[in-house]
Amino acid sequence: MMQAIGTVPDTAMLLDLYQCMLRLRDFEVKVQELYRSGKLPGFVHLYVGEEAVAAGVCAWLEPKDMVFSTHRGHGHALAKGVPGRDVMAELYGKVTGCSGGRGGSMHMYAPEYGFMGTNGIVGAGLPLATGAALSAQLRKSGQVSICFFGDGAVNSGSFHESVNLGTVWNLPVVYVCENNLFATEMAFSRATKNTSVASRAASYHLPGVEVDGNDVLAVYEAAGEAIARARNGGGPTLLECKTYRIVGHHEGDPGTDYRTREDLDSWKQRDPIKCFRQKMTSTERVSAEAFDDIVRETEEWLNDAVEFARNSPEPIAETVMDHVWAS
Amino acid sequence: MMQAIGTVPDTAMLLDLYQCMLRLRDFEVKVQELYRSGKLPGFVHLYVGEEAVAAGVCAWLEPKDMVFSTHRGHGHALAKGVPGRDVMAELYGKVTGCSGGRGGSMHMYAPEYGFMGTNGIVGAGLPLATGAALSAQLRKSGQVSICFFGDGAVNSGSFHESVNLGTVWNLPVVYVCENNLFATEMAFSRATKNTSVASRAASYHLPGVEVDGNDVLAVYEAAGEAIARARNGGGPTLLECKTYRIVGHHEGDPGTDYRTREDLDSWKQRDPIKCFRQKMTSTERVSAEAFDDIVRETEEWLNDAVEFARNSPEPIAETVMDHVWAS
Amino acid sequence: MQNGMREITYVDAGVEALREEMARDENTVYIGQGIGPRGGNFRQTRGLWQEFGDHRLRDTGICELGATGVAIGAAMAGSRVIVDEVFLDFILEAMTQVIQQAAKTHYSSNGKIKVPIVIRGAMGSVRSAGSHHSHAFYSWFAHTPGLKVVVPSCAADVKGLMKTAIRDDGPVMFIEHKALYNSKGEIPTHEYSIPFGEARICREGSDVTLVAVSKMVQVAMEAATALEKHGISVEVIDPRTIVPLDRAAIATSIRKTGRVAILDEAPAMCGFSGEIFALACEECFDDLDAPPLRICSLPAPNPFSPVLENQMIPTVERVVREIRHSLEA
Amino acid sequence: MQNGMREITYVDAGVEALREEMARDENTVYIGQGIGPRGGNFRQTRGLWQEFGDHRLRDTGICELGATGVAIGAAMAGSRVIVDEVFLDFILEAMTQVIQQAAKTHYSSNGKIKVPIVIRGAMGSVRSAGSHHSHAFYSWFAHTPGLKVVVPSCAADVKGLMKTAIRDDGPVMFIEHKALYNSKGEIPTHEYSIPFGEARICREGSDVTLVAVSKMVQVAMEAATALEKHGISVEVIDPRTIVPLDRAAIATSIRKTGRVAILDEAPAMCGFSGEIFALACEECFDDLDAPPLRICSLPAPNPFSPVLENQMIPTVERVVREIRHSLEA
Ligand SMILES: Cc1ncc(C[n+]2csc(CCOP(=O)(O)OP(=O)(O)O)c2C)c(N)n1
Ligand SMILES: Cc1ncc(C[n+]2csc(CCOP(=O)(O)OP(=O)(O)O)c2C)c(N)n1
Ligand SMILES: [Mg+2]
Ligand SMILES: [Mg+2]
Repeated sequence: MMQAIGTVPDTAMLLDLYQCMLRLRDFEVKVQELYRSGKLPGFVHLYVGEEAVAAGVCAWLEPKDMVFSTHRGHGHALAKGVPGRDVMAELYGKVTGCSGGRGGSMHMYAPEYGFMGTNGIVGAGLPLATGAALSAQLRKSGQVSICFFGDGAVNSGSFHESVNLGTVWNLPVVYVCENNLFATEMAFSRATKNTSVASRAASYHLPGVEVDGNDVLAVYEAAGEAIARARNGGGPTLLECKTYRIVGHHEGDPGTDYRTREDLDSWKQRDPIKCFRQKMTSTERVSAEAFDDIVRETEEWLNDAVEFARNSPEPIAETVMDHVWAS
Repeated sequence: MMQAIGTVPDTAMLLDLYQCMLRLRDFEVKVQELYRSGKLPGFVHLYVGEEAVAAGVCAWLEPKDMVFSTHRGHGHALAKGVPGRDVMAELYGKVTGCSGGRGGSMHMYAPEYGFMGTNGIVGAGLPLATGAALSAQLRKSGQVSICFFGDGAVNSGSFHESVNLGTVWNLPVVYVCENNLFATEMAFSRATKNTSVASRAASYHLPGVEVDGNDVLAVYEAAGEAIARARNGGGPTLLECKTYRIVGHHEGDPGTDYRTREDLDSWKQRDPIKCFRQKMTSTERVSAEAFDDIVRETEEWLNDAVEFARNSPEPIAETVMDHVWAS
Repeated sequence: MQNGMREITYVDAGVEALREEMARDENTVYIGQGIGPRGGNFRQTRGLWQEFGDHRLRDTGICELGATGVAIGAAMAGSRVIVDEVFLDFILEAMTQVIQQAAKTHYSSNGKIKVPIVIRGAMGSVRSAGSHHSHAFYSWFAHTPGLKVVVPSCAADVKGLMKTAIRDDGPVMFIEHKALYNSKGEIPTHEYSIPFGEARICREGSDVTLVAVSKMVQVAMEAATALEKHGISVEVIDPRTIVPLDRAAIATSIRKTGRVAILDEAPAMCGFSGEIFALACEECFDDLDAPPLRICSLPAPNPFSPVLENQMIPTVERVVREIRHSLEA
Repeated sequence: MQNGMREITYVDAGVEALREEMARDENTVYIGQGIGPRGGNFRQTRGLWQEFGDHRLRDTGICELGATGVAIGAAMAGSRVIVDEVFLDFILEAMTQVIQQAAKTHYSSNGKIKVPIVIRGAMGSVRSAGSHHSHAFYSWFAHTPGLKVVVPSCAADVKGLMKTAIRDDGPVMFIEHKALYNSKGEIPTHEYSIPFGEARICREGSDVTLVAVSKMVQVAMEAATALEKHGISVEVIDPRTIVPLDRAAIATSIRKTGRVAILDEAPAMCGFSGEIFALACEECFDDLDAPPLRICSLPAPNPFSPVLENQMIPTVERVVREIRHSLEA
């Protein structure tokens, strides 16, 4: 999947990026519908509007590479290659879910696909991803560790301590900040006076890069450089992707008390999937038919995942104590 | 004690600065002797070589202002006006100590002098001082809160979260980093790739200033500006004072396994007290006689403190449960 | 409804206490995430920002360590502070400030520095929140000298104990239960507060004393009703505060019934259930007809699956079964 | 000295276990402050850096939260990790990673992700270290499902249990005592390890069972010697690991003596002493001639003054006095 830096993605890759974004989007819209109709327990935070980040970053990853995610992690899991069935079944709390129903939305683990977990704790993934990179460095495994985190995590001590350690040890990790301007209802500009995340790289002496997180090709290119640097022993990068969630913080939050209709609408205009398709077709790099095929496939893929999850069995009550202890 | 910014300190102030530095030095040298001869329980971290920082900063403080200190805090306590008797008696664990013998070197409290505590936990003073400044802002008390901390605290989450909050809320606090280049045996340059503390202010958008921490007049001037800014509603400042401890990390550490003799000697050449006196006398701003008077007074002051401490009673065993609960 | 009483939710009872105390003393400040304009993730500060403004309701970003330390520093400097961790789980980010600074400073300063702070957080399991958001480790704080620990089970206790907590001159852990916030209860119409260290007999009985706190009091009451049908008379007692603990009231009840069971949402190992167990034997060994019985959550992280979590946390059915079994044995 | 045995200090026993295990598996890494060239604040890694180098002994700045999280992440990714908090007190900076990530991940991932990590820290009071550096809250971790808890009292146990801890596929809290590091003991000359969950009878006796861990085992042994002069025969038992706990061995001893006392450096409230108390009654209620006795530190922060701290922490004299009193009552 790796390509030389700078080269423009070929048509196959353009279609992969589209497919990835579309799957993430359609998956979340379905989850929203299922959650609202009371089919899913727990709480869900949807990735709608931010698909270009996961797609652009994960396009470069090999199966052995490791991704550490957040509370808003369904998209990261799917983009890293976890089957839709495994993710959807976990949201249902079914035994066939990627965490056997023990985890749920914020505790999805699929190491078999290099997916090291969504996380209920903001900032927790930062030291974990850094540590996974340390392990990769020790084992000379050639793995790269990716840490997705939100703007909300930037003000936490976990960010500060982790990025410093990753830099001091020159670890193969990429810190990908999904700056969607809000942490729940808290505007990043209220939480700190420095609203540039990339600029903070100067405090630790690692490269800091800012890109338009709604432009999948921009993310793809910047991520390619950062991942290549990590893989080639060049150490970590802080990559800030400016984006926006066009839904509420979690299902149940209308997401409009603290954001203006205008902002929301203007960001909807910048929908990463619509814009990408529009640009590709108008420049004739990809045909509308090719995109439409993907739309159809994606629908089938999603229906299959939901059917699988719905028809899967619940865990057996008596197994509750299994896996508290390793071996 | 306040002076207009920019004005050169008058002779009285120059003598005050000298007296303060000398008391801190002689006090610690005595503590070293007492500790080595087994007179003091616990552990002590001496301030020898860094006196210009506490002296230059505290010269601007009013009694109502608040100082939050560290594990290396005897000097901060004395500079803020806590009587030598109270500090020395605490080191003896006597009932007359500033913490009644319950605290010791790393738990000295004298709020009656605006001294809000030494601290056994690295970084802990950062949020505490920030909170005290919040209280001052709420009460419109005109107090300024001073936070002394070492280079070792800079890599901790406490630094990151506290400086950000202090800046967001525009609080009357001054963050004074005593960068003595080492945290125990850990060189700051090994603990992080960015060895400038002041430069980190850019991450939070507060003023960052670096000064020669061995030049009491440089500290005095920079601190004056920062404290005036805080007092006048201008918000916090990050003030980095580059200095060096010319003793071990704690009594018992020779302090030479991880630092070269050459470095140590070159820093001894830059002894803040010697250099200041030399400069003042050679430029005839202060007479040698005036300095000598202070040397004599200081000796008496110290002997009195030690006598007082030595002759004070131990706490009564049966009082052990007193003060666990307020009121 | 009794007269002189009115109905209110558990969460609104807390809001009332906060409003009264913040109006009473303008040197009281509230710090946390989403507690300003948003009115709290659980609506636990609804309306307070509109009334007291930005200055006294301090929204922060995600920095529990800094925010909690700031709250403690403000209290040391002379303000009264409530710091809200929102989910008790998030206090794990700030333990060093809670244990090293809040709990120690009054003692280590020989009583010279007071730390009048309420550290608030919602504990326990609710709607399959999962293993990161369902902790019930309130006993840790009881194990820490210098901290008072409040674990209210109903609206009336939330209001009365919150007022006492805010007026206390030392650090108080105020630990509500996420699943109780919307539960309704009756509270007095007049102003009141409830002193710490006074247990409440929730239901009188003669065969066995059932000790529980927080949400488990609900489970205990339902179990008591069910057990009555089996001819077993249960006395349900809620200590309401773990520190200080009303040993006398619990002992008196046990002496009366001769038996005690402890119901806990936390696992048994080294927790609250063992403490009440010890209390029972230390105070009433010769009055006990049988060893105390512990009915606790199974020692596992909280699973997401409702089927699994229902197996883990004590249910009314399980309490009924275990108490019947112990009495028939 | 017995043959096949040799004398070594408690701290060096740990170094030996680490050297053997790090040599055995090059995918084992050690993370902490001052554990590299310096060889550890307590000399607990002396010589390891010279042998295994910068790559496998990772010195960090002061960032327990980050360092502990990094250690957990490395373990999740397939390395074996020892992370050293040095003073157990400093783990308070990193609780969120220990409780939310290390303890939960294996369970929440349905057993797919192992976290083979040893989280090391020295607990307890030593030379008037003061209230910030003297904690003994090891029972908190026992209260957290998913964590094993080791509290060794002698050199032989340190070595044997450290080897088992490093080989364990899950998170293990390895909690030594600061004041024991320089104490000497005998260990086997041949390679060995000690399984978790096996208590050790340190001294046989017939009148009362005295349960203690870590440094309190020393106090217990001295008290037992003193009590013998008063005609009281004490059986001293050291569980060595709190999780898993050897309930059977403790119960067997109590059935034999008919009495039990628990000696703890931690305060009684909601701690280890209550758990052993409950165990005694749950397993041996009818064999008990008297309620279990708890001899614990007084519930205060550790005072600096030796006079005060000596009053707070159980001494040999106090143990002798309280056990005699309980037997004469
Ligand atoms: C340590 C911690 N504090 C608070 C929370 C509650 N919480 C869950 S998500 C969230 C906002 C996160 O914002 P951000 O990091 O920007 O991610 P986003 O939701 O915008 O994708 C908060 C405060 C948490 N989960 N963990
Ligand atoms: C949270 C925490 N971690 C570790 C320690 C142990 N410790 C005490 S002093 C110290 C070094 C502090 O270095 P620095 O902050 O630069 O202050 P300095 O000693 O140089 O004055 C360390 C690591 C501590 N007290 N607190
Ligand atoms: Mg965000
Ligand atoms: Mg330093």
